[in-house]
Amino acid sequence: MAEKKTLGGHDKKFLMGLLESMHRIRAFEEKAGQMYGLRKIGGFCHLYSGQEAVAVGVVSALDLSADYVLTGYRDHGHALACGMDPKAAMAELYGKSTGCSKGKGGSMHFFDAEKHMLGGNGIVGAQIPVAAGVAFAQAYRGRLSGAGPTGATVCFFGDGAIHQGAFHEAFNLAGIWKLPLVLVVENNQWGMGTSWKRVSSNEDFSAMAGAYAAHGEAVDGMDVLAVHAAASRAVKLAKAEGAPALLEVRTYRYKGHSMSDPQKYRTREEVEAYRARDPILLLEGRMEEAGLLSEKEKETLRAEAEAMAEEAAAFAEASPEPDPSELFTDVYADPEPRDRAASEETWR
Amino acid sequence: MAEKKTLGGHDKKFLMGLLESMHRIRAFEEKAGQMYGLRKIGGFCHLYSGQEAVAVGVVSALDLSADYVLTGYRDHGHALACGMDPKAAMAELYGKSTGCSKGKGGSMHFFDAEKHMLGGNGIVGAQIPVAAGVAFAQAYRGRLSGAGPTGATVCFFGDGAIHQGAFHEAFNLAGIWKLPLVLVVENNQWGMGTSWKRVSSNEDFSAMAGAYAAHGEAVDGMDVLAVHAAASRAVKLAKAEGAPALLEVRTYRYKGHSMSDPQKYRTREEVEAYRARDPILLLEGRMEEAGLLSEKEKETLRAEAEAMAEEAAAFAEASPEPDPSELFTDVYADPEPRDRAASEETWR
Amino acid sequence: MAVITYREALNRALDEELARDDRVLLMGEGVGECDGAYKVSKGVLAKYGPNRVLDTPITELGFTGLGVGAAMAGLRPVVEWMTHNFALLALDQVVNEAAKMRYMSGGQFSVPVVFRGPNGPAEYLASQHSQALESYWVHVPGLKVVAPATPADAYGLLKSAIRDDDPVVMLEAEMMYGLKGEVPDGEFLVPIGKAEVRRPGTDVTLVTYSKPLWTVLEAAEELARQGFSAEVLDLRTLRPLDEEAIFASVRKTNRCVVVTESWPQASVASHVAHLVSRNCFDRLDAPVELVSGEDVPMPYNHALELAAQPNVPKVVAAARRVLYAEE
Amino acid sequence: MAVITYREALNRALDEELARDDRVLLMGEGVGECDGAYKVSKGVLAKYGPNRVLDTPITELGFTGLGVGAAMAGLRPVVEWMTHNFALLALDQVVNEAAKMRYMSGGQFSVPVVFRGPNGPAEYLASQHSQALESYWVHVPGLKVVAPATPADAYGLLKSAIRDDDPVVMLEAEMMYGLKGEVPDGEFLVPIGKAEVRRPGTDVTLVTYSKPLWTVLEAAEELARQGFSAEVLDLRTLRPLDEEAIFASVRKTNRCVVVTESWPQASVASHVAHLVSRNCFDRLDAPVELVSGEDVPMPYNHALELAAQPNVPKVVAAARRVLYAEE
Ligand SMILES: Cc1ncc(C[n+]2csc(CCOP(=O)(O)OP(=O)(O)O)c2C)c(N)n1
Ligand SMILES: Cc1ncc(C[n+]2csc(CCOP(=O)(O)OP(=O)(O)O)c2C)c(N)n1
Ligand SMILES: [Mg+2]
Ligand SMILES: [Mg+2]
Repeated sequence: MAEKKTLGGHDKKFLMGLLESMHRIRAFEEKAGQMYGLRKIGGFCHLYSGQEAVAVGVVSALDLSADYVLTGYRDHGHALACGMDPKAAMAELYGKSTGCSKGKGGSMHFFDAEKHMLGGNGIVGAQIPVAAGVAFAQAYRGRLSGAGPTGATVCFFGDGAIHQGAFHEAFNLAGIWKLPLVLVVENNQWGMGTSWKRVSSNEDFSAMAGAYAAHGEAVDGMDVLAVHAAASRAVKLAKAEGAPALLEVRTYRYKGHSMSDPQKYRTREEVEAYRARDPILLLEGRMEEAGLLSEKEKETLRAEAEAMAEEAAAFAEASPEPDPSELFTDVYADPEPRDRAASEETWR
Repeated sequence: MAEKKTLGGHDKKFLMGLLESMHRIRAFEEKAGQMYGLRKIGGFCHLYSGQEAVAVGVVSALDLSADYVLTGYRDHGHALACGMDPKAAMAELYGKSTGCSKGKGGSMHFFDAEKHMLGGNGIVGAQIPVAAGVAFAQAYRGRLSGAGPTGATVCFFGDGAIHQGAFHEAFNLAGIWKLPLVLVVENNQWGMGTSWKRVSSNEDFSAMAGAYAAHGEAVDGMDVLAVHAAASRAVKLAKAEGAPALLEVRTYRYKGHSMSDPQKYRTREEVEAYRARDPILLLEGRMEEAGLLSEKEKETLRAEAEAMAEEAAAFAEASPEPDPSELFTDVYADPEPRDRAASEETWR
Repeated sequence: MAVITYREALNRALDEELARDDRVLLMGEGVGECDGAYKVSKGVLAKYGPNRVLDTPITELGFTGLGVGAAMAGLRPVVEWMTHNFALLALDQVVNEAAKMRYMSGGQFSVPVVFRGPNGPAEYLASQHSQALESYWVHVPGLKVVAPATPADAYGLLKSAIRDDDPVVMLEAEMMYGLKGEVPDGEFLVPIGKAEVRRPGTDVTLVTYSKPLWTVLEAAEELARQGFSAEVLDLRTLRPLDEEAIFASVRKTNRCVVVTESWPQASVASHVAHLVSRNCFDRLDAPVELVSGEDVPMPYNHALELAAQPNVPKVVAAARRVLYAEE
Repeated sequence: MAVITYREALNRALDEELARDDRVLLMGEGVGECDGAYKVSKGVLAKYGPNRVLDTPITELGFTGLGVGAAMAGLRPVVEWMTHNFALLALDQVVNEAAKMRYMSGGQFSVPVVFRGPNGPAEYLASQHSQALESYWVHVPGLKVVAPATPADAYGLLKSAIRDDDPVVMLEAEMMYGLKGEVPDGEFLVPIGKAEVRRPGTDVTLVTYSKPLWTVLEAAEELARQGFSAEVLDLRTLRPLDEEAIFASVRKTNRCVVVTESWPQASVASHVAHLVSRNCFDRLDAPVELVSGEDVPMPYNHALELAAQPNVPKVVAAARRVLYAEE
């Protein structure tokens, strides 16, 4: 039997999976940006382009039959990495009834219960205590059964979120209760137009784990294999010891903060420097070098991703608007008449 | 000229000042507890007995013509250490109009603008951002004039408060803006009936300074001279470099959390062990050893403190209740009629 | 039928629900080893262990959010806030996460969590510890809000809240924990959304909820002595409001006073007053009066503190005003 | 008299106050290097430097509390919240520190701070970014609350707020920043606590504030076309309320509709409705109607989002109802 070619211990199938996932995110975001320009999509739309290796690297370390993912408003990449149907994702951006959140959530509130993608949160840092709660449920069930945590929960957030009290309170709770929580700070170096350095007393985020006597690690976020490796370590620790961990993943976003950002705060050179270390190109290059990727395969992946995005947009376009009655559904579990029904009655 | 006797580099006058201040706090709290038992005082009443060396040691490192102090609800000791008139303090506990807050604040809300004692806060941890703001004003004025911070601000809080987001957010702000803020966590080892260890991921609080690249130091809080020394270092740093610092002062409270606490969570032995290292006895012993305190002086200090407390209670007792109209004053700066005045008019 | 305290009634409900369903758990400051600041959770740690009864650090935002996440993942946490005053720190998690999760996920996620603790003034606690904050919760679609005034309702509403698939905020009161009342022996639920007539009457409707019920019942006694028959309606649930019960009573008495401990402006009480004015317009013989906490921070001094709250004379005077029986 | 935008009016007020008084400073997320998320602080960093114009981390509780402390120590901070939605994280500092400081210190400390930022729905922002939260501020004694609807008021009320010795919360709106209007050239203040009749009328009073003013003015036009003369009252300040102005108008028209973007329950709007019902009882020819944001979290889909908000047809319909001109 011929020895299988590998890269960093990973076989071709796994590597192709990472590449495909990153391509799909990139293509989806390109299409979303384009459709935003055509006014098919409105509001805030925070694209993930440039950060693909983070979501894909981390999620590749998970078993989503048991593990969970939560994130902030820059959530398209995480949702797709978790396996959300791109059609449902794009339809959500269009506000259509076929969207992953029925058109009620929009760009910032992607949810997929089946894929264990638990949102999609617009308040900077607010997802962190919620994620600790999901990890709590995993630890709780594990303690009830005596079998240890039922899985791990990963929480993504930005460099702007790490100073929020929510992060610190949740991290401490995860520490004392031994929750299988992996905190991933995607340090893309800007919180809107503010450089992370100007708002951080300490530029070493991974050191913040020390305040909670937890595992902390800094990772190159353009290198999907490095992210995968660090995430695997953290997830293993979480599941085995119920110990929280903090990964600082240094990354970069190519696009503006949201679609309306003129990006005056940074130079074209800064962006170009990171594009030169593009996570997709980086992995492609290393795979080619290792003889694991042909030119044809490369082109096919790219073309398939683009076709997927195209198809998603077509699906979104063709999908129906929500029924007007949807305004009043999903507020409460019981589809009872609304509170104000009585007072709405004619008073005469 | 005969060489002056000293202790740890301090002369007798300074040391007698520390001792006197600790005695006054102890005597005041004893009296307050007694009057609470007689139902002259109601509500929460958090006594400071046992922790005297913290307030006195820290405040002795300040220049209260320029520096400020803020604290939580266990504030009697800090207020007295800052020089608040014990009569006004006791009258406040009685809810009398002569109280430091006109009887409107009570035990948890001692304020003294003149003595630079800025409260007295009931929400655990909430004073920390406020204190950062006071330090901000000092830094701001210093930058306007170019002469450096106009002073330093000390913020006291408990071991229960350090996990609040408020602490973390304020510490980071103080770091990035170089605020002369000295954070003093009085680790008396219990937050109500919960041991600090059960709710802390990391038992080394001073290490939390590392998360903000700031100076952190652990101090023996029963040793007033050690507290003074550590506080002096931190205050100097704050004034010279506008750098925040965190002091973890290990101390102990002798009484229950508040007057209604049955203290089932700790043993008599634990309390006795700390009483054996009583901060007053400790300083007295060392001064006697150094020939700086006579038996007579010792007795006089104690007696004077008790007389002061007695006098404070008599003053409080004799003071008038607030006028009923006080219910509606001090809500706004302008003593205009209240908002609801118009709607209160007879409608017929 | 046992006569037990409000505290015991809550304790019994908690105990039974913890026993019934292992998805139910309790967390909060000192709820375990110390039985809770007001001893509501007495004995449950010993019975259910530290996995299901958890002492939290003093981080209201953090553990409230943790409760939301645990509920999304299928548990049914009861989160005790030592008091509602401290819940202001956690407001974002309740308003932006718990209340909106179902809606913004297009119905995919439920948040069956209960947030509970004492609300409103106790004694001598001054401004930061004496706030009646129900209006903040009632304002928000996606939340349910209950405010039981009797031990039986405390028991039955807590059980309903725990079993409800939506986030429920429960308002208790420090001064009510020792209040005694009859509680039926067998298990029962009090439905969320149903008000209760506590005293039937014909001349004026006094609408209230939570602790002030007892003041209002005394005022009704006094009014009876003065020759007026007051109907006392206890809302019990503040969201959803039992509007039909309110309007039915006022359509009978033609006069209404709403009594609350909270501040008046933008309050659930002034909202109820508005609803009555709007929906019983042709039936009202006098404007709806509000007796609220005074529009000031709570002072420490006890005489002032009492003056800041609704009391029997204030309620009687308001009732007499709407009865045109002043002087 | 120049015609400038709401944004420019705020910018001018900020600039003038920063120039006038070196105790005044501005802090918030991106207010310096990025001119603020909505460009309200354009150019002030360059003019006043980083000591007086500060970019904060995203820690609303922390920097809001810092503003309170700085004000206690004698400065006059203007704290920009990127939006009011995020201010929920800071609520404790506003309610428990800023609003109560004077009272609980027995009058020793003032907190002359201004908290400001956009409030209410913009477009396509969904539930967590589209809340009109004024009722939370109005509920609290010790705070003042202003909600200017025109560039001139934005200018004059911001200046008054900065000079006020009490904490003032100011509500702007993302959709109003580009709104143009006449602003007198010389310096002027708009007093806190005074409402303004925006359109005189005789048949019905439409009470509103902030952005919905423009919807209401359109509705008044439409009503005029239908033969009804509507008086439009812009509250401008929500606390203290200009009750006399409200009652004077309703005593003239005998009918009233209150219009708000916020949720209805426990809202400032239902409070105003209650006050009108109570104080104009004998003068009202119809019950007071409320047109509010629907009682649901805000959906993302644009059609649903618009349906959740007050609009001209809803206001006209409500006015016609109180005019008994339905059908
Ligand atoms: C509590 C809160 N404050 C402010 C905002 C507005 N806001 C949205 S994104 C953002 C920047 C966040 O930066 P970062 O955490 O680095 O994430 P990134 O956008 O870089 O992914 C801000 C300030 C918000 N949504 N929530
Ligand atoms: C935000 C908040 N949560 C809860 C409380 C109730 N509470 C008052 S004191 C206290 C314990 C605080 O312990 P610690 O910080 O150690 O201070 P100590 O009492 O030991 O001085 C608690 C939980 C409060 N006042 N504020
Ligand atoms: Mg970032
Ligand atoms: Mg303590």
